[in-house]
Amino acid sequence: MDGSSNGATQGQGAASPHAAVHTQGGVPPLPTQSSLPPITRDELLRLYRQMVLIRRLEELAAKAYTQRKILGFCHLYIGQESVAVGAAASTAGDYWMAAYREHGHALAKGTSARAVMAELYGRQGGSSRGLGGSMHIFDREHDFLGGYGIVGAHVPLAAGVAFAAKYRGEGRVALCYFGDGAAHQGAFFEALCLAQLYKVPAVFICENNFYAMGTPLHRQSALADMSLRAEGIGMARDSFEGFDVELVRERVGRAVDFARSGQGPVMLEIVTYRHRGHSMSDPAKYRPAGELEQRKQESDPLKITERRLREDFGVTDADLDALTASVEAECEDAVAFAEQSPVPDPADLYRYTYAPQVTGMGVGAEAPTFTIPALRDQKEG
Amino acid sequence: MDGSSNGATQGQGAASPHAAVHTQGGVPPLPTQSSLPPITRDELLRLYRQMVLIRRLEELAAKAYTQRKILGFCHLYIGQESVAVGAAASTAGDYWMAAYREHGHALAKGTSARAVMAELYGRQGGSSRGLGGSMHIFDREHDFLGGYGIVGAHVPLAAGVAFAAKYRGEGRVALCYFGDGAAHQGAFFEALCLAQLYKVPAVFICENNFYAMGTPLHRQSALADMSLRAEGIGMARDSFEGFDVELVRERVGRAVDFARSGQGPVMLEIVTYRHRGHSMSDPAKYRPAGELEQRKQESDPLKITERRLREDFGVTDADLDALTASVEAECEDAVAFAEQSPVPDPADLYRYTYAPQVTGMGVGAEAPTFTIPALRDQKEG
Amino acid sequence: MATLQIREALRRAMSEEMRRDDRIFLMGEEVAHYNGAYKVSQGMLEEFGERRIIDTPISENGFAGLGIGAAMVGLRPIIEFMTWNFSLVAYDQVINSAAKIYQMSGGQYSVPIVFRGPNGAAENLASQHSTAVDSLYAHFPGLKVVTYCDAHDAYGLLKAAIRDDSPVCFLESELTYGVKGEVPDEELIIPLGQAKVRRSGKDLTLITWGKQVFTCEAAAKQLEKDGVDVEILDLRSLRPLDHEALFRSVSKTRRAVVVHEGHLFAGVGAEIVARLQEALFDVLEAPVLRVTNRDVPQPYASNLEKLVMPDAPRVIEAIRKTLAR
Amino acid sequence: MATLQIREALRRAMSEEMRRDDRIFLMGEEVAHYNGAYKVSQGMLEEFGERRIIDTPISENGFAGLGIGAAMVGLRPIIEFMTWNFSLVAYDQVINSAAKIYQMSGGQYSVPIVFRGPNGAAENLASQHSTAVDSLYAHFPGLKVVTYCDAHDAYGLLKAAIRDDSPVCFLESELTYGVKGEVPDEELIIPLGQAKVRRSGKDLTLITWGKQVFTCEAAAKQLEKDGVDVEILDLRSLRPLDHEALFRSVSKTRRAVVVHEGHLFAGVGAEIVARLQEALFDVLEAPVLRVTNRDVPQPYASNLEKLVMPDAPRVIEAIRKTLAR
Ligand SMILES: Cc1ncc(C[n+]2csc(CCOP(=O)(O)OP(=O)(O)O)c2C)c(N)n1
Ligand SMILES: Cc1ncc(C[n+]2csc(CCOP(=O)(O)OP(=O)(O)O)c2C)c(N)n1
Ligand SMILES: [Mg+2]
Ligand SMILES: [Mg+2]
Repeated sequence: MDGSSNGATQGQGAASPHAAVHTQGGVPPLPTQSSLPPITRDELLRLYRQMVLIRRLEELAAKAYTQRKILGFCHLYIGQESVAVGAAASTAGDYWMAAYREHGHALAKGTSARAVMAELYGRQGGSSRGLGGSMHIFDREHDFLGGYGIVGAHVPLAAGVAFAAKYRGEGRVALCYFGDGAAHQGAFFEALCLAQLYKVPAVFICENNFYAMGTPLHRQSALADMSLRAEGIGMARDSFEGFDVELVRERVGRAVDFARSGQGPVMLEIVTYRHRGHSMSDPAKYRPAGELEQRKQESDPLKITERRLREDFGVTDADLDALTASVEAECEDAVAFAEQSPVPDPADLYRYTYAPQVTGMGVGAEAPTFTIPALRDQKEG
Repeated sequence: MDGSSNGATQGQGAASPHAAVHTQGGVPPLPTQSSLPPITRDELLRLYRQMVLIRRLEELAAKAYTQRKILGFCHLYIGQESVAVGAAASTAGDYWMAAYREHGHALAKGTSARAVMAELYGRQGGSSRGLGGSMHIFDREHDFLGGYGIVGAHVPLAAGVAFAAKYRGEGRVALCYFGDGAAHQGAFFEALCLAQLYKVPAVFICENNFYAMGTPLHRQSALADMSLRAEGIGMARDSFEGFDVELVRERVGRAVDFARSGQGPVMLEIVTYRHRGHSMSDPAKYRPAGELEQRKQESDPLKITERRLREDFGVTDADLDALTASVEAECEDAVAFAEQSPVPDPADLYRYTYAPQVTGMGVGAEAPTFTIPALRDQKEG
Repeated sequence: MATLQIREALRRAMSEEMRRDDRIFLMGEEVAHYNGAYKVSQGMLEEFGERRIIDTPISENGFAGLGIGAAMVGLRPIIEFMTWNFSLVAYDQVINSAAKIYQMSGGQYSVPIVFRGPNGAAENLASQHSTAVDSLYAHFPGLKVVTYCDAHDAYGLLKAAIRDDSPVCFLESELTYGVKGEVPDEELIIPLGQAKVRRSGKDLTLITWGKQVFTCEAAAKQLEKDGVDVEILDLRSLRPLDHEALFRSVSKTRRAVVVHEGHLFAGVGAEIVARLQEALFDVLEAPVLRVTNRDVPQPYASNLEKLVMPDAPRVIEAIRKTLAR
Repeated sequence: MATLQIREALRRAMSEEMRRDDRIFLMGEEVAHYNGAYKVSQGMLEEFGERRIIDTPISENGFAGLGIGAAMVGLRPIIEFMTWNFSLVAYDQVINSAAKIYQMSGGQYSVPIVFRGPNGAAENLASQHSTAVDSLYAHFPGLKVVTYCDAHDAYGLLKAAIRDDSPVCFLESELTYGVKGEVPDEELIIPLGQAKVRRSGKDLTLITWGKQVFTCEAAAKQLEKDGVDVEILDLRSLRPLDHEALFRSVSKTRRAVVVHEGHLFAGVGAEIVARLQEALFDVLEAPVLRVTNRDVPQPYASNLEKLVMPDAPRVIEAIRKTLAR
C-alpha cells in the first residue's frame, strides 16, 4: 500500500495515463506586467468621470424607479464602478457580456447614457428598443452583447463569442462579467472547461461583491476565492481587490494580454462591494452592522480615485466641480431623452420574434385567428 | 501596482473578505491509512471471485446481446472490475449509485447474477422488473440506487442520498460512480459544490477509463487528473490507479472513513481501463495500436490479483479451478433464470408511472378513451 | 376562519406538515436566512432551524437533484425554485430523474418531492423572467402539476402535494402572494385532481387555472350585465386532470373558452380543447377558443406586455365570438 | 438522382453548405474523430479539419451556449446533440438564450444556429433515452422546429435550416438514418413551413411527421383494401406550421387523425387538433383523434415498448372510429 493519500498521487510508474496529457495540475502563469503604458492624468480623469457617470445615472434611475417610471427588476452597480471602468481601459475593441447588473458595464463600454436610461424606461430610444429593460441592455455598435437574467447562463455565450474571435483570427477578446453566486452554476463550469480546452481568448471576471442576493459567500461556498475554480480546470487565474480603478486596469490588462496572445482564457476574481441592495426591492438587512459604512469609507472606488487624482495628479476642486457638472448635465439630458422617447409601437409586437430572413411561412400568433376562408398569412416578424 | 499576478493574491490587508471564510484554498487531508484490517486470504479470494463473476457474467451478456436476447444499449465493465469490487469491501452497508455501465457495481454491491441477467433480458425477474434494462439496474434490498443514463445527472442524486444519511444521522456514506466524461457536466460540478458546502458523507468516484465513448481524455479536458476538480471546490481528494483491488480497497477505505467521520465528502479519481468498446455497438477503433493489448497484459485486475493470490497467499490451481467452476455455475444459472423469467405483464403497463399513494384521481392515459358517458376513471398506477 | 395572505397560507401548509413529519425539509435559494425571496418561508428558519430550512447556492440543477436523491431514500423534500423560470436549468433533473425513477426502478424507489415557486409573468420582467412552465411539466407522465388561485386552495393543495408519494410541481404566482382569503382553522387537504366550479353559469364554460381565474371573473362580471351567464371552472390540477368536472360543465353549457397564461402552441389549453372536442363533439355548439399570451417572447415595455397577456377584454371577445355561433 | 441514406443526405446538406460558407461549423460529441455517434458526419473532419468539425466534452449546456454566442457575432453553428434526450440539460440555453436573444436585444443580435440530432424513441433504450422533444421546443416563439421522413426532405430541409437566420431545432431519427431515398443531384432547398401531401385521399387526413409517416403509410395501405382512401399530410415543420395545407386537406376530407411520437398531453398533436376544430368546426364530421405514445415513461422490455409506441393497428383503429361517425 502506498502511504500518500492527499492530493494528486503519481500514477504507478511510466504507464500513468496522466503523463500523456499536457496539464498535470497547476495553471499557466499570467504576465507580471501588462502592456499598458503608465496611466496619465488625462486617462485617470477619464476613468474617474466614467465612474461618476455610472453612479450618478444610477442614482437617477433609483429615483425614477421609486416614481414607478422604471419597472420590473432594477439592479444597481453602485460601489462596483471601478471594475467595469478599469477593465474598459484595455478592451475598447473587444466583446463584453454581463448579467442583469449591467448598466455600469454598458456605460463603461461606450453605450450612451441616453440609450441606457431610455431602455430602463422601456422606450423606443432604449438600447434594446424598450424590449429588454434594465436586465437586457444590448448595444451592438459597442460590442456590448447584453445583460442576461439567468444566473451563469451567459458564461457559455461568452465562450462562444471568444470562440468566434479565434475562429476568424480577429485578435479580439471576449470579457464576461458575473457574480460570486454565478460561480456555482453548471453553465459557468462547463463554459470554463470548454474555453480552456479550445484555448479561446476569453477573460472571465467574477465580481465577488460579497453577496448573492442575501446570501454571503461563506454560506454558499466552501471556498472563499472563486478564482480557485480555475485550478480544477487548468486555467490561468488571478484574484485581487478591485476598488482602485488603476489596479483593475493593470491586472485586467495582464489577463487580456495573455488571452489576446493566444495562450488561452483567464479567470479573474475581483473582490468588490455593492452599496445598494441586490435590486431596488431589497433593503439589504442581512449585512453585518457597520459593514456597509466601513466599505463606503474605506473602499469606495470614487473616493479612492478622487484622492489619487488630487494627491498625485494635482487635480483641483475646480477641475472636479467641472467634471461633476458635466456628468450632471449628461445624466439630466439622458433622463429628459428617456422621458420623451416614445413607447414601443404596438405594431412592432411581432417584429422581433424571428430574424427577418426566413425560409418559410410564419407560425400562427394565436388561436382566434385561424378561420377559413380568411386564412391570415402570418409571417414571422 | 502589485507585482504578483499568478495564483491567489492576498487581499489588501486585514479587510480582505476572504479572511472571513474558512477555506482559503487547499483541501483537507485524507487519513494516511484506512480503518480496514490487513486483507486476509479469504477476503482476497472473495474479492477475486466477485471480479471473476462480473467478467464472466458480462461475457455471457455480450453473447446474449449478439443473439439479440439483450437489446438496446449494453455497456460492459470488463477491465474495471477491481474498482467496484475493491470499493465494496468497506461499504457493505452504504448507498451506491452508478451510471449506465453498472452491471459490475450492482453485482459488487450484492445484487444477484440472476436479477442482473434477467434485467438485461427485460424480464419480470429482473432487478427493475424488466422496465429499466441494462442502464437502469436498481436493487433496493442492497441499497443499490441505480444505473442512470444521462451522463453526470446522478451525481446530484448521490449528494442527496448522502444529505439524507446526514439528516438522519445514519453514519452511512453514499458512493457515486461516474466516468471521466461525466466530470465535464454542470450537474457534477454543482453536486460537488453542494456536497462540500453541506459536508455530506459522500465519496465521488470518477472511474477514469481513458475514454468517454471515442474521445480520449486529452481531447475533452485540459487537465489530466479529474480529481483536481476538487481543488476548485475545496474538497478532499485522491487519485490513483485502480487495477489492484487491494489498493482500491485501502484507498477507498480511507475516503469512506473520512466521509463517515463527518469531515465531508471526498472526490476520488481512480484510473482504470475498459477492455471492450464503449457499448456493444462500438468497435473501439480509436485506441492507439497496442494500447489494449498492453493494458490487458499489464493492468488486468484479474491477472494482478490472481498472481498475488498465488504468490503471497498460496492459492493453487485447484483452488482457482474450483472458484472458476462455481462462478461458471452461478452464471449459467443466471442465464437460465433470465431465459425462463416471463416478460412483463402488459396489464402492468401503467402500474409504475405513479407511486400508489395518491391524493386524487388519475390522469388520462390517452385520448381515444375520453368519451361520455363511459368516462373511464383512470387512476394512476 | 382566518384571513390569510396566500404566502401565509402556503407557509402554514408547509409548517403544519413539517411539524407532523420530520422527513420534510425546505430547500432553495434564500429560503432560510432571507426568509424567502417572496417571504413565503418567513419565520420558518426560526421555527425549524438550519437542519430543515436550507439555503442553497444558485445551483438549481444540483439542488433539485439533491432533493430527488434524498426523496429516494425516504425524506420528503420541498424544493423552492425562486421562480419557475430558473427551473429550466434543472429541467433534466425534474424530467429525467424525478418523473422517471419510480418507473425505471420497477417501482422500487418512489420520489415524494414537491417543487414549488412562482410561475409565469409578473410585471415588466422581460423575456427570461416571464415563462409559464405549465405544459413543460404537465407533458410528462410521472409528474403531477398543481396550482391554485386563492389562499384556501393554496393551503389545501400544498398539503396534499406534500403528502403525495409522487413528484409534484406546484405552481404559484408572484403577483398574488399578498392576496388575502379565508382559510379554515381546521386542517384541510384538497385531493389533487379535483377541479372547482368558481362560478356557476349556463351559457358558456370558462376553463382556467391560477391567477387567470381572476381575469375570468372580471370578464364574467362584465358580461353579466349583458345577461350572459358564464360558468368558471378552475382546474387547480393540470395533471391529473379532472375530466369528469370538465365534461360535466361543458356538457351543460355546450360552449367553452380556455384561458391561461403562457404560450399557446402545445400549451395545456390545447390539450383541453383536444379532449373536449373528442369527448363532446356532438355537444359543442361552437369551437373551443383559447386566450393565452400572444406568440412572442415577453417584452419589457408595459404597453407591449399588456398586449401580450390575457386580459378581460380578450376573454370577453372570445366569449362573444363563441356565443355568436 | 442519387440514392442516399438519410445520414448521407444530411451529411451532403451540411457539407455543401460548409463549402459555400466558412462561417458554418459543426460541433458536438463525437462528431469529428469518431465520425459521429451515428456516422452522420462521417468524413467531414477529413474534409473540413479540426477548425470546423469540433469534438466536445459531454457538456451540452456549455456547447449549446457556446454555439449561441458564436452565432450572435456572425458564425453559423450546427450543434449536434448526440440525441435530443441530452438536450434537456441544455434546455435553458435553447429556450432562454437562443429563442429570446433576438427579441430581448431589440433585434440587434440574431442567432442563426441549427441544433440537430436524433429525437424520440429508438428501440429498447428505456425511459431516459426515449424522449420526443417536439412540443418542448415548438412551444416557444423564437424557435423553429423542423423534421423529415425521407432522404429528399432531410437534405432540402436541413439546407434551409442552415440558411435560416433564426434558431432551428432539427429533429432526426436514429432508426431511419440508414433508410435510402432519392435525392436530386442539383441543389435543393425546401422552405421551412411547408407541409407535404404524401398520399392523396378523400376519406380522412392523417396528419403526421417524422418517421410516423411510415406508420401512417402502412395503415393507409391496409385500409385501401377496404376501400378507405386516406390522405397523409407530412407536416415537416412544426413551427412554423403550414395552416394552409392543413386546412386545405381537412376541408376536403372532413375527418382527421393526428399521429405522432412522444407524449399526448400538450403535445404538438393537441395544438393541431385545437386549431383544426377552431378553423373547421362546421366542416369536421367527427372529432379529431390522436395516436401517440401511451402515457407512461418508456419501458425497456420489448413487449411493453411496442404497446407504448404508435403503430399501424392503433392508427387503423382511430381511423375506423373516426369514419364510423
Ligand atoms: C438560474 C437563476 N437562479 C436564480 C436567479 C435569481 N437571482 C437573480 S440574481 C441572484 C444572485 C446572483 O448573485 P451574484 O452572482 O453574486 O451576482 P450579483 O447580484 O451579486 O451581482 C439570484 C439568486 C436567477 N436569475 N437565475
Ligand atoms: C448528457 C448526456 N450526454 C451524452 C450522452 C451519451 N453518452 C453516453 S455514455 C457517454 C460517454 C461517457 O463517458 P464517461 O463518463 O467517461 O463514462 P464511461 O462510459 O467511460 O464509463 C456519452 C457521451 C449521455 N448519455 N448523456
Ligand atoms: Mg454577488
Ligand atoms: Mg470514461
